[in-house]
Amino acid sequence: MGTPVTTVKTTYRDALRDAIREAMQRDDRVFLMGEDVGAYGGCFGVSLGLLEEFGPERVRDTPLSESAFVGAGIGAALGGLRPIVEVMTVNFSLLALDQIMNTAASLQHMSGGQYAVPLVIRMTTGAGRQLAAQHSHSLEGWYAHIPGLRIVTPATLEDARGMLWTALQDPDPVLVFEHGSLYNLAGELAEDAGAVDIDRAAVRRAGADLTLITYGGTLGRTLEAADELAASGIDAEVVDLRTLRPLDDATFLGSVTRTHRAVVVDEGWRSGSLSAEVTARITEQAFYDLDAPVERVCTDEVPIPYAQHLEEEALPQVRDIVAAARRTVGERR
Amino acid sequence: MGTPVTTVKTTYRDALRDAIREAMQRDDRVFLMGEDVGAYGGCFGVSLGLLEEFGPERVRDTPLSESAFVGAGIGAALGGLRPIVEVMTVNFSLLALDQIMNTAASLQHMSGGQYAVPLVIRMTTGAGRQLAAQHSHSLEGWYAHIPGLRIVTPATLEDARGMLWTALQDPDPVLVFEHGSLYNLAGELAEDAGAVDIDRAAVRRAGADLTLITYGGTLGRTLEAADELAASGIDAEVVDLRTLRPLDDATFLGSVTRTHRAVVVDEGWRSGSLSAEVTARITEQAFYDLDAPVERVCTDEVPIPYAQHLEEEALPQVRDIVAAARRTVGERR
Amino acid sequence: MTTRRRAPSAADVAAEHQRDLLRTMLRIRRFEETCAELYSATRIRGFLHLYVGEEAVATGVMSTLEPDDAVVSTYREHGHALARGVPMEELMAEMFGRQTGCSRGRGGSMHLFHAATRFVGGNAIVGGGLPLAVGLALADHLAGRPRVTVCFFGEGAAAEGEFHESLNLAALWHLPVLFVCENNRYAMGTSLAHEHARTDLALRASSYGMAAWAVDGMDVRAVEDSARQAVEAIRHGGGPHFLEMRTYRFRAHSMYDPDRYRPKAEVAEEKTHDPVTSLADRLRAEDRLSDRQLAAMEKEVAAEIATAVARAEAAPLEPVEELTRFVYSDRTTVEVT
Amino acid sequence: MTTRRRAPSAADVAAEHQRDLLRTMLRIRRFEETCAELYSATRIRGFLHLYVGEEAVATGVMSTLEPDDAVVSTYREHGHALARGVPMEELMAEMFGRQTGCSRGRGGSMHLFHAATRFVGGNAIVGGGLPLAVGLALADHLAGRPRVTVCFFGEGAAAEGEFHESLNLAALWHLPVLFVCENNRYAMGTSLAHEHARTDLALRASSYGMAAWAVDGMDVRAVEDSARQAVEAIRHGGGPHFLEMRTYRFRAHSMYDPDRYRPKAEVAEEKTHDPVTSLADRLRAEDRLSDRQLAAMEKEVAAEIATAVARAEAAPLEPVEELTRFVYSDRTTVEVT
Ligand SMILES: Cc1ncc(C[n+]2csc(CCOP(=O)(O)OP(=O)(O)O)c2C)c(N)n1
Ligand SMILES: Cc1ncc(C[n+]2csc(CCOP(=O)(O)OP(=O)(O)O)c2C)c(N)n1
Ligand SMILES: [Mg+2]
Ligand SMILES: [Mg+2]
Repeated sequence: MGTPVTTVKTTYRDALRDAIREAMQRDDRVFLMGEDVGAYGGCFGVSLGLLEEFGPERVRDTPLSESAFVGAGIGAALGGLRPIVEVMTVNFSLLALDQIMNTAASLQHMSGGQYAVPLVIRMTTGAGRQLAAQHSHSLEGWYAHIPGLRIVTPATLEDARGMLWTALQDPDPVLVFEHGSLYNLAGELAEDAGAVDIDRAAVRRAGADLTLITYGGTLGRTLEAADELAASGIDAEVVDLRTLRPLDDATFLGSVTRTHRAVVVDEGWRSGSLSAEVTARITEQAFYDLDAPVERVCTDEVPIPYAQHLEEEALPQVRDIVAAARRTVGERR
Repeated sequence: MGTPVTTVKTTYRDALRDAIREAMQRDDRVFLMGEDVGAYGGCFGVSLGLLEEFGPERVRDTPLSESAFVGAGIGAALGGLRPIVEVMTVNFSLLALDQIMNTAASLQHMSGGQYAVPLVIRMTTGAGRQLAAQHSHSLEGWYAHIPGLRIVTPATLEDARGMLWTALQDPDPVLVFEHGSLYNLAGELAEDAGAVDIDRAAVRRAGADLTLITYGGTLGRTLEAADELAASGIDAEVVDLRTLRPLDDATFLGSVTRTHRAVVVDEGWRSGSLSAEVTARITEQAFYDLDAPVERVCTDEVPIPYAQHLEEEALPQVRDIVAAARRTVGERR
Repeated sequence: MTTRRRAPSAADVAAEHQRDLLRTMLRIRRFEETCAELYSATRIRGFLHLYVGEEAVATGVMSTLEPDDAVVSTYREHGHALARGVPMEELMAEMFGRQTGCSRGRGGSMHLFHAATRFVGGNAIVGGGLPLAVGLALADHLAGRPRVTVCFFGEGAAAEGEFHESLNLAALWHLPVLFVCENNRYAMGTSLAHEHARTDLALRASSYGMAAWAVDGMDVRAVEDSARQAVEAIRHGGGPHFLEMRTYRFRAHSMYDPDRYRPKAEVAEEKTHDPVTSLADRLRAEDRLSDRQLAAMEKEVAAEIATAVARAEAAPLEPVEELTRFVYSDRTTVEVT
Repeated sequence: MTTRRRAPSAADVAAEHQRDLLRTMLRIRRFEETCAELYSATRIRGFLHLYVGEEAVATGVMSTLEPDDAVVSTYREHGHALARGVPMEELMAEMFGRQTGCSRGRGGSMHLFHAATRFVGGNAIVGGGLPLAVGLALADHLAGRPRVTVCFFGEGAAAEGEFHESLNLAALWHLPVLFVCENNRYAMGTSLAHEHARTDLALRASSYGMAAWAVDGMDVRAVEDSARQAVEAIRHGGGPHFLEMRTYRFRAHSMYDPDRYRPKAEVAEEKTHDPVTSLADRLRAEDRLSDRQLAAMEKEVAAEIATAVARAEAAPLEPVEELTRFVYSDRTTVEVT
């Protein structure tokens, strides 16, 4: 297999930072803008040290004005720059949603192709840290409804390190959703890790008996569930969607066509979550290959509560995934 | 069949106005607030004359400040009133989405049951009038993702006349989506028409061969398609969802269990639209009753263009519904 | 071809410039009158917001800009587009929803775009253009380019949160933006006094620490003078400026609007300050415009419009197969480099 | 029980009131110090934003309110809740995520609610409470009730669009709201000068046409005087008022914050203006507080906290079966009437 890859120990947070730093070194047009990206170092420490390295013009602290600084990111992109706009968490992005949907996503089409918007917006998403109802939404699947956007959800160190550069090369707006529970994810990463594609889903574990389809914050738990299933003789394939819009149907449909069974794991609220779209596509395109109904493991439809036991109950857990998988496999007719 | 019902000629617009007027007459706590609801008479004429009738305190013109006046509606509801807040069109509601999701929808749960929000928000939705990308969204299905909200979509004169009062009795926030193409819908309405339930879907046409599931702006075209299908011997049942959240599964599942075939018609952009959720629920709960994959007829995933032929191409048309229905019925195995 | 002829005098140049201003205003006025007719004939559809009465603002401001300055506009932007130099044919074709329209038929009246003149559109979200303008100016600032971005919006927009956020950001970062508030005293049917607790909008803007003043927006010369002063200051590092243009729309808000909320007498009185006829009258009084010249101008404009309409009528539609083109840029996958 | 005893003198009442203010501030201070410890011990989780250093603001303002006035707060609201009279036990239980917590464990530190004292929460969207306060005041206005709604927020929030929209609306409609801006000079790590083009926030508020002034927010007496004046004016139809409370937070933004962005000397200097110790010192100097009284007060507060913690520890958790309760009100269907 050629020369062994040299790896380094890193974390998801550091990988994100390395990606931003590299982008700013390689391309003068790239700059970072958002609340507390500078002096504070980023609300989750992602941009720590970058202000010192690149100065306040390229690492711009903004006032609390989500609509204006996201809109300014769009304008700066139109002006020839390559902004990385950080919105602290997806909950606050609602304040900028008008700019995102009505301008960033629509501008190119509405202008007959004259104004593409090469903008990257990063935000934290997800629950699991007892931050309660206004800091715990998982809306990345919901954002995937909007034509004109590309939505990516790095769930591994490789993707944390590699998706940003590719997103910056994209002529269209890309939203990068970083799950809050992943920042401390530690592991080995190839020393020369670099850009990765942002088009295709990835099979994170091969298996023959059923397909578990997930993305972002629930990839880890889904892989755990697959291990647990393996222990009882059920061989699950795990697909990481990676890009939620446009969805790479081929990868998950290919898998389901082989396994004939699927469980979709999604931290979004069940009704109208991305899992519904994935289920619908499987039903439409692989109906006659299915040996059992597609199951969904999602978050309960409730504003995320603070208390640990309630939050845990609300979110998809390994046991829920295992149970759904067993139901699916059990139903052989 | 008792005494014959006396009917009057009316329009969807007038029925909405009658409903607002009646609510304001019956309950002092009810007031109407929004941009141009007063002196202008409502951007689509719904509230014409109400300012003269009820005065500027109860028919309140607001500045262009969607976030503040929607939030003020929430506050007024907490203060014991029963506000009807009008947001001109769903596109502008994005500016108030923070208040809607992070406050109105979450407050009761977040406060452990202390603060319910008896608020009604009305807005125009939908395309079909060449208003282009920023005035033509169909986001009611997307809103249906949010726990804590009730979403209703009056598609008939009865519902235009009757849903408001019931929504005002609801202790929780209700969003009423009025499809822009319906305002001029004319017809006969019972003279004593009044409140209607906002819980259940309705079978608008009985049929045995397949189920067409829709709501809001596409109900008319779906019924037309059913007529066309009938002409060629295909007997379609038409279900009007009426309330998009919480979804009344029982009605459409009951129908599909009888017809074994379903087509979902939804003016939302296909990916992540409500049609995906409906399809997923059918797959989950009626998988073994299905004789063919569920089909979806949705809007193309594109910001709605101005030019008539392009807009028409983007939206679900009678011919698209008929074609999908034929495909579904054709596939008998 | 260089033929020897008398160099034009400064007075000639000035007079010619004044006639150019008049010509621009006339082009806007007649273009929109034609659009209104075409709308009644259902050749133009959707929402149509006319600028009639406000022509002096666009005309005076655009006259002070350089080609690589940028313009961010609203849904009431025919006048802005024409004054900025977007070809009338492309505008009319857009109103007709044709492939040859400046937005390839996808935008219509509210979404006119023209990259060649840096006309960054037509935005139908009230206040939505302000952050965009701030961003365009930020790009110029970061790239060290001496450009100005002009942002038009109505007095109603000044109540939106985006107004506050954008003015603060522009002032905080000292960005080269000219905010042009077209105060026509109504936001649809809501009058200024129902929109703002304090109705002095220049004062509001100056509270962010930017130079701001009110201008008689019915007088194209006053508009031009103020705009020139502001644009020059901005271009030389003076930071954002704000001009409150006091103006009035002679027509209803849109073609849907029965215009019930304004006293007829008010409208009639305002029409006596017509920016087009007043300039024409002044130029005549100053001996810089003859009746013959005016008639020729009218004829020229009428011809331009007739051609634009004829070409628009004849122009092809975008094939429906192209519907989803431009939702994303043409790319299969972005190269991993 | 009515026993005959010497009626207290005005001076006694005043002294007692001053000691009450001190007691309230002490309760807040010690409560939060305990929370910080419990956080380190992972008994409390999530985000925890301490109010240490800012106690005079909540204490002085709440002291001027009536029971049926309403309070809208932020995520930094332990002090507001305690000063408003939310029982400490319910607050501590909420921090522990217990069923007996004031939000039944669903809210945590950032979402304290208490209908009995009209404490309308804990809002963790910066600026999100302002429209709500406007609406509560609108309800009072329409119902003709002489109530006041107080809305707390930070100086960072004043950059949000909702600030602008809400102040304009309140002023335009002359609503009974008291806006209390807690200017602690930082929004997380971003200093005032990086947030606002013009940093005089009272001036900004007065530009909406409401009475507005700055107050020494480290001095509870100054806070109370200003708040009383404003609240009385509002209650008697004076329309919205705005108080800029100049204050400082002694601790980091939240327990996650390493506090890298403030000079150590600045923090040290500000700590010399501790609102709790300065009031205690003044009361001692004025002979209104003895060492014995202060010690008793500390003891009493410590006991209250110890009880609150013990009860919280012992309190039941909400059963997981109740997870989705309160997403909607209890109803099967709304009656069609
Ligand atoms: C965010 C938003 N809210 C509401 C509307 C509907 N609307 C369109 S124009 C308009 C009035 C705007 O008034 P102003 O800013 O003064 O501009 P004018 O039309 O007078 O030129 C309104 C309310 C909109 N387009 N966008
Ligand atoms: C809309 C929104 N944006 C960002 C945040 C993250 N955030 C929480 S507190 C805070 C600083 C707020 O500063 P300020 O208003 O001055 O209040 P302080 O924390 O100083 O009391 C930020 C940026 C948020 N909660 N809400
Ligand atoms: Mg106006
Ligand atoms: Mg602060």
